[in-house]
Amino acid sequence: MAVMTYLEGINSALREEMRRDERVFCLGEDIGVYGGAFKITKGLIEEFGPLRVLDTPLSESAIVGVATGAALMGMRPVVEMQFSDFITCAFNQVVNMSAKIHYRWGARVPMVIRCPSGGGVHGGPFHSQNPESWFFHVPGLKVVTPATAADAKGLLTAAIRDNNPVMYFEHKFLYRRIKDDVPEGDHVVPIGVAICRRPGKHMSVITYGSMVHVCLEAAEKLQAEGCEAEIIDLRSLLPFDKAAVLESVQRTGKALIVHEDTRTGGVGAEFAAIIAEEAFESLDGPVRRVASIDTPVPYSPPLEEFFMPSVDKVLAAMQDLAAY
Amino acid sequence: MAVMTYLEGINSALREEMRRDERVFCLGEDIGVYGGAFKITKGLIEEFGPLRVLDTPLSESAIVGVATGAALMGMRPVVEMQFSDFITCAFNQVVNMSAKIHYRWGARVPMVIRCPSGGGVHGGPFHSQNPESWFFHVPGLKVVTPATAADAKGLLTAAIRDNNPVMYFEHKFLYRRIKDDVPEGDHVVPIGVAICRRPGKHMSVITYGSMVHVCLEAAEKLQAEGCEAEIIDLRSLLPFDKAAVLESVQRTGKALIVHEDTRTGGVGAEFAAIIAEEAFESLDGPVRRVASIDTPVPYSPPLEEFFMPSVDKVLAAMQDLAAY
Amino acid sequence: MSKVLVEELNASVHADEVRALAKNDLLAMYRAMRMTREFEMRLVSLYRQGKIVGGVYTGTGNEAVSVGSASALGKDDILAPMHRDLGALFVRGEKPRDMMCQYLGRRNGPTRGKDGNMHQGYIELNILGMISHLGALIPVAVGASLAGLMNGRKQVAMNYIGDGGSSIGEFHEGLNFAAVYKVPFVLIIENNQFAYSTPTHLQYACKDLVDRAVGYGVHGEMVDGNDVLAVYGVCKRAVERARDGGGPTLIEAKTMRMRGHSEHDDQFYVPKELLGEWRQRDPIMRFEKYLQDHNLLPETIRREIEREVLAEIDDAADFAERSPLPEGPEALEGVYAD
Amino acid sequence: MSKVLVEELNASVHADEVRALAKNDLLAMYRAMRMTREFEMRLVSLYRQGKIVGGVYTGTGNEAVSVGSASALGKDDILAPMHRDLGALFVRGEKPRDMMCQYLGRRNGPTRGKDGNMHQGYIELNILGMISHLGALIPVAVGASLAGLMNGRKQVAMNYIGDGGSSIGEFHEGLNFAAVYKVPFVLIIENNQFAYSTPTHLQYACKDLVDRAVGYGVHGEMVDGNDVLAVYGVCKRAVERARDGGGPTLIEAKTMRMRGHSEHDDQFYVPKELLGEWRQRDPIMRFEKYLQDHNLLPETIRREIEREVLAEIDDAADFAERSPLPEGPEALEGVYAD
Ligand SMILES: Cc1ncc(C[n+]2csc(CCOP(=O)(O)OP(=O)(O)O)c2C)c(N)n1
Ligand SMILES: Cc1ncc(C[n+]2csc(CCOP(=O)(O)OP(=O)(O)O)c2C)c(N)n1
Ligand SMILES: [Mg+2]
Ligand SMILES: [Mg+2]
Repeated sequence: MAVMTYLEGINSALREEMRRDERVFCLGEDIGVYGGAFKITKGLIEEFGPLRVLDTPLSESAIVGVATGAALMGMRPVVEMQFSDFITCAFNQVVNMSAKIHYRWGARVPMVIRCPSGGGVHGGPFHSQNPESWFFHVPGLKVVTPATAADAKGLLTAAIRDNNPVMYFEHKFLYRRIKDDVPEGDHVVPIGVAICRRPGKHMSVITYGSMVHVCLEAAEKLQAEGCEAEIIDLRSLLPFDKAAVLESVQRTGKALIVHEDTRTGGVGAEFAAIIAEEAFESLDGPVRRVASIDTPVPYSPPLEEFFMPSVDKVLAAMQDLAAY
Repeated sequence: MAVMTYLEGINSALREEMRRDERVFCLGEDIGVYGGAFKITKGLIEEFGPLRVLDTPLSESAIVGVATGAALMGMRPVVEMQFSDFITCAFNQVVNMSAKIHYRWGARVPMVIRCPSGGGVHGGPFHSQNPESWFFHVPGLKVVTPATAADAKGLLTAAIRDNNPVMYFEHKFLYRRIKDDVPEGDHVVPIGVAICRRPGKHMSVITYGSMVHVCLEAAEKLQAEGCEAEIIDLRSLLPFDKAAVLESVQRTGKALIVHEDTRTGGVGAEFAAIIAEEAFESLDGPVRRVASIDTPVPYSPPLEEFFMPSVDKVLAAMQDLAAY
Repeated sequence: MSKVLVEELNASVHADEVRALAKNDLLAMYRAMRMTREFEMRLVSLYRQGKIVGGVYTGTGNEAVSVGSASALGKDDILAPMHRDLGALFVRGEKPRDMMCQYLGRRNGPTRGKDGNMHQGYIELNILGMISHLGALIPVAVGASLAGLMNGRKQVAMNYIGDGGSSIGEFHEGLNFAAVYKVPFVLIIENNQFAYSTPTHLQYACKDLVDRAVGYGVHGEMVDGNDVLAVYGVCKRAVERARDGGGPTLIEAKTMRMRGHSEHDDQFYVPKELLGEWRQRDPIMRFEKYLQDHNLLPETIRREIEREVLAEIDDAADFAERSPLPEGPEALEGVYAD
Repeated sequence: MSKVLVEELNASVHADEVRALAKNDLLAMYRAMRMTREFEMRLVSLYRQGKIVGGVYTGTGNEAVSVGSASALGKDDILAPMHRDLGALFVRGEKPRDMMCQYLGRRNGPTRGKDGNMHQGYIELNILGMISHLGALIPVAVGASLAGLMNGRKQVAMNYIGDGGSSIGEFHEGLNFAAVYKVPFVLIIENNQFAYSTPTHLQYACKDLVDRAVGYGVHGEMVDGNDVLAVYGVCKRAVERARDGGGPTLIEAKTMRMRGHSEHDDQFYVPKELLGEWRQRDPIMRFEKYLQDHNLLPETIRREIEREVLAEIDDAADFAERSPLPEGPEALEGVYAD
């Protein structure tokens, strides 16, 4: 075991996969000499050279398209979006090109798009978004959202080895703020498998990404009130671990879904819908959601704080649900 | 009252609004002399000339961006996407530029993007999509989905007069297949107000667009079994008429949501989630959804038929829910 | 057919690349052009009989571009054709049966009924499949050629775009990326005067689209797109330049779309005289005349080719009509690779 | 400041447009440049004190481009600035207090704390606000100028993009659209040699970015971006051409980004010598020297301007720090217009 930050977990997966498999290469803006806006790719160009760590022109559609073309020819590209917000510039390439090739003519498109996402860093409307729900709605893509350093590494390794386009949402707020044990050597976290971060019998909290930590903190506080919330970290959104979600909710009878992305049309709606359809008989209360409010991500700290879910907001929802 | 096709409803709204307000203009590919791929804008260039009916270069981002800029300067542009599938090429312009301007710096962006959408016409993966759910998740946009000729006209008129960017999803399958009475003169259907297309006491069916007709047909058949399904046509998705949905479900105790878009992460998930949260106490059965399967839209007729919701599939879900 | 007065081929037929072509190569090109034209005419009649799923977009009048260019590629090179480049697929060995099954939405087709038109790809043959969204294939083709640089195989990627598609952002992003990394890439603009109903003066304001080459720092060439040998020559040089590390070439081939945008379109917006002028320059008739004038196409051979082509098409149509449609539940298959 | 040996202004200072400038105009430009530089330096120190919300991207070294260009616009014209064009905002009358409130996320700022940096717009002043996504403002500015054509006001829109941003698809789509409809549009490429850490040879392979003009059929101009009068002259001609129906102009202004991409970036990747060379060409010092050499800027006036500028900035910083932050629930307001 090695203790790593979330950021180091990502870097370590990239480095090890590039060593293991020479078809793996990285491309993106400023990822070479500069090591990326967040220094995730630091040191890679020194080790692997400029034809495996490509500094690209500022053109997201080209970056994703080039990755797709290289993937079709047998390479295994890992794209870095400088911020996940810029994925909208490559939207067509992702949802209509990469995602649909295998279904249409059977070729494999093994590629990863790393998207530094999320708020809480006063980045304003264009450096804070959580765009996962758009891609969650696109058959042919996989979507993963690590919450720990170990998962950051293990899910990226799995994504690189996957033969499909994988959207990898790494949360910027976690980069240097969390540290945990990462198994040495080959560490793969399978895509599509959730993990219970905290057992509990009174309610199920379904969450992912940075909100895992917020929910854990809220659950600690709730415990003082004699109520045990179970925290399910989905880890993957597409495919997601439906069995784990249903099993937990069927056991606890109550479900709270928490995500940082905005509420209406967020992925939480789908989880709520599935619970309402498939665990209906077990429900002892309404399916609740805590999410960001339905606005762009505002810039000024008091606004952003109001916008985002917080420990207090999650705790209040937990208490409310517990009291139901 | 005049009987019109859905297509004529759209044309009539464009023509009347262009006559009424000289700030209204249309832009898009092949909408001038050719009258648009579906002939929606037929006759407009003859009446209003080439500076109010602009044939644009093949560049969706430019088209939407130009419309946004013109809207900022006080014009009221109506964009035609040749197919809604191509909106992905302008995705960034829509979700990050048009949608967020008012929130950020207070300027109005009165514009409409008409998106001919939907399947059932053997158009294959790129001429059949229903992209509404992506936009449903974008605060700052409005999203409307007319199901009748009268609504096609009334919602387009409302959209043109709205001071916000409105995504107008017109269903290709309905263009020439349906005809109904459209009130003469100024006909406005307010955005955000649902309509009950068929009253019923045994279950609520929440739907929109072309699926309204499929649900009505299924409800007819269900009636023969002594069961009355209420059909709520949402008409607008963002904002949507939450009160109407909840009122109906609270009365019937059962909810079925039907849309043509694919299931996972479709807008139906949000409606199901809201029902599960806010009408929980009234529910006498699980919230069910009928939607397309989670794949790209396949081309060959048997595949597309399997893919899409149909009267039979909706009827089966109704029966299932009725029996619950 | 040869009743019409046909313009001479004004190809630089004495260019080295063209002189190096053997008689068989020339006849293969002729055959591919005939196959393309006749196959598409069959599609048109099947369309009228309601047998085609979806629309039919022919490349009638543009056969010299797709056949001449694809003939300049090596087997290991990458072909990324667009919607009027059926000829390029035939050059690469596309089977009429497969193609017909594709248009008829059959399970036997290359997309198993999942997609239509020219949307298939064959990764084993280094053929990339387009999507409808014009321009989207450009960066993908660039990426494929980048892979060729990385793996040392120096595979040249050849991709196409229309006068209309050239306005899309990915034209710019893709070509710029290719230029910066000097990948072995050839982009052919098939300037056939219209994009659906849109004439070129509503599409761009530069004189020629090849004027864009300098802005990317890539080699630019203009060519008579109705002269298959001229197209071949220009493309051959571009492919060689690309393989030798000389970077991308942008080629503008001027031609004319002789039928509607798709078969539902009677192209009322195209001046009749314009079509008349271009008919004189029909690429197949011109090439045929050239071959005949040079005693390369005796009438017996011409007839034999014609017979073979038509027989293959009959067979293909027959085969496709007898082939099963997919079963509904097959729609669920293949969303993800293992 | 004037210790450094400063290059001469090599502007075509004898161009008619420049000769037509009154002394006051020149001093206003000087003042705007000084204001820009000093204001940004204050931002840098506030950033270091942790008082800025988010990052700080200065236009240090690029002041001649934004001030010279915006000075060429009429009041009714449209300005669409990018992230290093604070100078252009000052030319248009931006108040330091507003700008400071913006950077400090205050309710008094033009976006009421909703957005940061240079992301505000003022529709009453015909100023369009950028979004972070580079290039996205280009078609929007084109659309604004199209409106100017439609409503007969012939408002010229001036927009900016970096060497990096020029690679984005919307550069192509927007400029092409502008060219086809001959809208009154001026696009200025601020080529400051780097896009974040990316040098120009990894951004484009053409010789100069202005080489792209011909591919759109628009007028192209290259200018010394550190010579405010040269920038002014070229822009003035472009604005007049646009207003007279001559269509868009693409201007490449060569300059240098003198600080890091943003204040967290020490630009270790920029060769020190390169910065040294460009420091000799500092646009403010050059202009100052020019004004002094021509007896247009007596030391008293220079001091007065400096004092005024610094006082305004002090006042602005003070005002902003005393201004209230928004209250949380204000986040809910303004998503939709009435
Ligand atoms: C991004 C995008 N927008 C719109 C369309 C609809 N469309 C299909 S073909 C076409 C015209 C294409 O013209 P051109 O590129 O010149 O090719 P041609 O058909 O003339 O060969 C249009 C507008 C599309 N396929 N893709
Ligand atoms: C579409 C897009 N991709 C990436 C970024 C991140 N980014 C912000 S500024 C920048 C560099 C811009 O360089 P340039 O256009 O040359 O302008 P400069 O900052 O040098 O003035 C990058 C990559 C962005 N803002 N937009
Ligand atoms: Mg064309
Ligand atoms: Mg730059």
